[in-house]
Amino acid sequence: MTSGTLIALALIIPTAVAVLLPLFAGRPNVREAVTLIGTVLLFAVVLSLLASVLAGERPSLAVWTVVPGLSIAFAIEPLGMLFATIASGLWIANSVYSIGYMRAEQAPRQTLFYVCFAIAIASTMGIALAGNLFTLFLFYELLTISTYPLVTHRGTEEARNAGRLYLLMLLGASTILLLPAIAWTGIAAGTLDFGVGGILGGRVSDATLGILLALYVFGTAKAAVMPLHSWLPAAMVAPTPVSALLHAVAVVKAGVFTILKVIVYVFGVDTLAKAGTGDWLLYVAGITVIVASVMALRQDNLKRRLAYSTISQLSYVVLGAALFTPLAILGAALHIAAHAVSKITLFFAAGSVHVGAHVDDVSEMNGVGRRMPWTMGAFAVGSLSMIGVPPTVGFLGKWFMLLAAVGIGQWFAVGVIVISTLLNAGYFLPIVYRAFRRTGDGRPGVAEAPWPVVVPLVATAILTIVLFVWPTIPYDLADMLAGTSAAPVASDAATGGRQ
Amino acid sequence: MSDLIALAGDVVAHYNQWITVFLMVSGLYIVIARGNMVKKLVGLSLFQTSVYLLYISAGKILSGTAPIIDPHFTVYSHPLPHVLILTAIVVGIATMAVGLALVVRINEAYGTIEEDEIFKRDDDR
Amino acid sequence: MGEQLPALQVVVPLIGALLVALVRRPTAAWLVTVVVSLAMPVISALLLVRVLNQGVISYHLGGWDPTIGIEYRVDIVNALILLLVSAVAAVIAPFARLSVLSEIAEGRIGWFYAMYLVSLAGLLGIAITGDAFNAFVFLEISSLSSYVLIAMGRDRRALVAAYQYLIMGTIGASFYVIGVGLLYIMTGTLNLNLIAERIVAVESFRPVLAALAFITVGISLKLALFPLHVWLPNAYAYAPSVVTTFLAATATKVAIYLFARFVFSVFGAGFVFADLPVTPILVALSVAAIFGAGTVAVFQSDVKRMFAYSSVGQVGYITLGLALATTTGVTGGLVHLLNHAMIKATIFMGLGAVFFRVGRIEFQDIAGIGRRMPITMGAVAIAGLSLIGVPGTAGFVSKWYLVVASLEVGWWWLAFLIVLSTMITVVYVGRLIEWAWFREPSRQVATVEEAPIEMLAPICLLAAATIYFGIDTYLTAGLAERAANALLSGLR
Amino acid sequence: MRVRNLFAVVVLSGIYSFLMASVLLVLDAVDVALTEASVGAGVGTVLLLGTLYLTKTEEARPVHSILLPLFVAVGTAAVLIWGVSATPPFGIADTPVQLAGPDYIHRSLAETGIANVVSSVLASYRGFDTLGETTVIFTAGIAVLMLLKHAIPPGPDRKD
Amino acid sequence: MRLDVILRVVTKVILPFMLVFAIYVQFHGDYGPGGGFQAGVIAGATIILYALIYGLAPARRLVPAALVEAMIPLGVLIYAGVGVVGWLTGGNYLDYSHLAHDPVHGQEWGVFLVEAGVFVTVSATMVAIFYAFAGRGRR
Repeated sequence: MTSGTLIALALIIPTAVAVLLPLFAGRPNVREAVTLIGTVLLFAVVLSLLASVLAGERPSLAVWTVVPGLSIAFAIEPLGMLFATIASGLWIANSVYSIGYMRAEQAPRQTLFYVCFAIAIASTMGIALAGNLFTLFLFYELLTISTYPLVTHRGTEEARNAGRLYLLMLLGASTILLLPAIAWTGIAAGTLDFGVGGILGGRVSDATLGILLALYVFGTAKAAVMPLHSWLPAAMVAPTPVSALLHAVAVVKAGVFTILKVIVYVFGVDTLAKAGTGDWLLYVAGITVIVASVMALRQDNLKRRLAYSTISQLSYVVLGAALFTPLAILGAALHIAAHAVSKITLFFAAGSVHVGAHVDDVSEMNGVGRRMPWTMGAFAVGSLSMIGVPPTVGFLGKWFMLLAAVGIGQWFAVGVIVISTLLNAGYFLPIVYRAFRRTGDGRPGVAEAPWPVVVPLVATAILTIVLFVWPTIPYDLADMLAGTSAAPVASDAATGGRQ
Repeated sequence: MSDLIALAGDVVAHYNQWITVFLMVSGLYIVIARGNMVKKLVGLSLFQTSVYLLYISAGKILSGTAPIIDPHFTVYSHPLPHVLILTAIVVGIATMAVGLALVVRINEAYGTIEEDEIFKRDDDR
Repeated sequence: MGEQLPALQVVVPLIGALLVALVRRPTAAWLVTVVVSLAMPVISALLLVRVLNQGVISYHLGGWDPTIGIEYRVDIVNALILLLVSAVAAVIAPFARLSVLSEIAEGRIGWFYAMYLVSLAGLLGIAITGDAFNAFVFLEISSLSSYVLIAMGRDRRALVAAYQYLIMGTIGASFYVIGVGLLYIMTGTLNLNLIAERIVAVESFRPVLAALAFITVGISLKLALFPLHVWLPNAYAYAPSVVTTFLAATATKVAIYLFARFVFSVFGAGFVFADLPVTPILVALSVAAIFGAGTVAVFQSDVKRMFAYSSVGQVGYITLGLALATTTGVTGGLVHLLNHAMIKATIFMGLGAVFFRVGRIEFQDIAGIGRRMPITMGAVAIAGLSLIGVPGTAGFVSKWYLVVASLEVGWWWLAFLIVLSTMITVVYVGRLIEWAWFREPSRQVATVEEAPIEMLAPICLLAAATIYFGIDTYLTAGLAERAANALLSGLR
Repeated sequence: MRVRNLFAVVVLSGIYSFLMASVLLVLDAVDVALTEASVGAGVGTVLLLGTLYLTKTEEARPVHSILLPLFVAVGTAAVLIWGVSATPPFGIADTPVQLAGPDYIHRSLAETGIANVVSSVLASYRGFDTLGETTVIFTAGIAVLMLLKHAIPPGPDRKD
Repeated sequence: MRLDVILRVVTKVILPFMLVFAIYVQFHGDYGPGGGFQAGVIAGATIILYALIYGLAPARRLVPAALVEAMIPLGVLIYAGVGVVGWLTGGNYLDYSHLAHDPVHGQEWGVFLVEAGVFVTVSATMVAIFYAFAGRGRR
């Protein structure tokens, strides 16, 4: 099977799932089976792509030219491959989890839920494998729209308001800022294809670079860089699986992924480093990290606390990107992977507590750990990873970023990383402490959630540790990325960006 | 100033179009200013007739005669404007007929043909 | 018969209307309408192919040469418009039967279809003719028929809407005739092409400028250019569903074509845009339309009325593109002309289907309709996304052209306004989607079922088109660009 | 002075049509004069009277402000005067308009054998316009029938 | 009452002359002012006058509404039909030149038929509109 076919399959499989599901709306078991088969097939396809990428290939697929200058094309490079692998892999865990959660909840309109979910995954694949800015934008918007029904899923007034905010902020930022940025790039650079070493180098003035960077960063509101973060906590009204996959993995990662990819393949790390007009990003990201962590401290609702933690963790990636050095880029890429597995574990655990103990607030979690050891054990692991304590994968990303910051003497970044680490500890460890050390007020019916809920979160927790011990795959991909970003001259890997 | 005078001179020279302008203004004024739907339509037809003279007088040759071939005459006024205006007249009366029919129906539905009252009654519902 | 195509394009629907008026049996009338409507796109497609192959087609009615007779003149621009109008008509015709049965009194149905076909013939006549006065005659044909079609709405406000449209439409037409008269006085011909040739040589430009003013204002009344749009919202809101769909998709578009034809081909793009401050004025009005009408749309309680106001705003995008008078800009305008026709046809047909089932079209009456009529509302939602300009839909293509066009001329603020305005669209489309899916079904909605297949098919076809033309843009953007160049080259 | 009785308005408009017809006659437009007399004074008056018979004959006090209409009307007039006053003077033979005039005059009899050039232009040279004109009449007829033929129960709320 | 009688008698006398005049205007259109439209108006006016004097019902008996409603499209159909014949005889639409052995006669025929079509539609429309208004009744 040619790599082009594989790329096509990576998009077709989830789409096909979305199309098939309504046919089995009446028979939940068949429906869920279709979903699971789809997830596994997709992961297989992505893995085979991964193999070829690790082997140094850069598969690409040109589909269609909409209008001259706007073409739908895919081209895999290390970062996208990393993102695709994470998303498709975690889709499996998440699907199992969703089945357990949604059934335990007896949630309404489950078919719509799974359909939108599948479309969202397809869009995520599109974003990850996009070969040019237009394709990326296309699937970026598609992701927003396909996840809107998931956010609004409960249909309550609160959910509707969250949906409005979600739609307006994400669509608004992307159309008002991102779209003009893309058009401007197209006019300035003459192409929208991602290119190794960037496509804007030498084409526009340094000032323009700064403005464009701003348009891109704030245009991708999915990255939740302040002040465009408020949609994320609001979106937590969605069912937990949605929060888990979409707001720990797919949607928010699509945001930081876009920023990272644009910095590396549109601007070019060296170009920005030389221009110096992009340094403000470092401070915006740093402030976001700190402020979001402080706000997380003050949240009692567990999911909201996780949401704010997500905001700060996302800005870690942006921070790493904003250092404009290969090593930091490597760290940022690793952190994307690290945060994905850790945060999905935490969300899974939160949902599990909701199902098993009917508890949503931190203040009520006393002693839950004793009744739900697996869940809270996994939660502990996730927390450590978020703080960045070995032996969890969270350590790696932070470590490389720290090295990079120290290496170029960026003491602000160093300070941010250190302080935020303390803050993370400040808002995660108390939860673990309450859960295990405090004695619960003996609330009846607190027991471990059903196995489809527990198994995935344990699995992801284990993965969090495994990736620390054996980080080869994400490290190699991140290293390739850093390598390409270090080599502005078009090397043989340069074909990765262009198709 | 001088070109204003020149303009004035031109205006005087085109006495044939004064009626056109006068009819158009008064017609347009009635259409917009009046609230009575029948009167609006009368004003509308007035406004339309102003167009007739604009065309016809443009085709007129002072020494000429009606464009009906006759060995006694050599100079004829231009027939084409006449044809166009024939069409225009028909269009005008057709519009008026439809408009009046609408007015009758509106009167049945609202019990009035004054625009302001009609809008008031729709807002009340 | 190939060289007779231009006449066929107009005469077939006309004769069809006469036959319908003679027969008057509802079913027979509908059948004739369907047959005629389906024949239209065939003819216009053949015309388009001929134009693409052998250039401009000139057809002399009655065999008289253009100096004394009437000429039909088809170039790529109006070939495109003809195809649009015919295609829309062809899609609506099958949809019409049930909708008309439910909304029009039994005894009037025959005449209703007659008027519908007359209106169609009128619009096609405007689009195809190369004669200024002939355009006026067919303008009146289409207008008169659309007045009565609108008046057939079930709400009594339809009558008032029709009356207001009649007043403003007639004023507009008269302005147009005055303008044409001035041109005739200065050039001695009514043939658009000859006017364009002779206009460069007239001794005094004052009458020509006055003519430009009168014609522009006259046509602007017809195409509902802000602030001359006041007749449109009520007319669209209270007209029968079929009529709303037809007019929203075709009438304003043909008026815009006529406007473009005069400004670019007759007066000459160079003269109008280089020597006169037309661009700033038109851009200002367009932006005002986009934001003003869009904002008003957000606060409507009647869904049809909301999208009627949206139409006023969308016309703004088209005129905006034309006003830029660059290849990209005019292309964007024309592309949006085509796309918006498809989008609004889908939306209004979908609302027509909802009205057919529910009998009302206010927001609170159709709450939760998306769960009862998923396919219909799904199609409407797709069209809505296209209206917003989501990438992958037709709407995005036009937005892209407009943004790029304004960046090309260095008006980044205009590009910003364009993208900013999409948020208004997001708000009112999102409002419909929210009411349709994320509210508990209302009493009227709880019992309805999905629209019948003969209504669904056309709706879904058009919805699919809005997606298809977001991916394959040869028919829209490709041809529109050639048309734009044809227009900008001034003389055809 | 403002006429409130609409009957008077109708009568006046009828008289006005006759005046217009005579002016047209002076301008050599005999056909147009005949038509304007029959249509304006005849048909139009009958229609208006019919409408008044079916509706009201008194006009209410207008509450509209006169500023906007005045502004619009005067503005339009200004543009028209400004434009028209630069057109060729009245009644001379060598104007652009007269370019095609002789064509019609000379060709009519030879090509169509019709002495009344207006008729030949109307029915043949620009016969398609006249087809459109007839269609307009057809449309108007059907439109009025659609609106008025079938009696509907009266009362404001007969709809919806 | 006597006045009424006089009116009836006078009308009876006038009506034929009006119709004759209509016919005259119709056919004299080629040589003097007049034509299908004007003739149609006069003919229509004749019927309307009859209806005004003798009442609506007798007029409807004399000229049934159904007939009038059929005549409205019929006239245009005649007109458009002549154009179609122009096609069939190998010319463009509305090209009368081939309707007879030589173009001039063809034109004369064409104009004659076309004017007839106009006459039919115009007269019928006038009567139809009058019927519609008169039959409405005051509310």
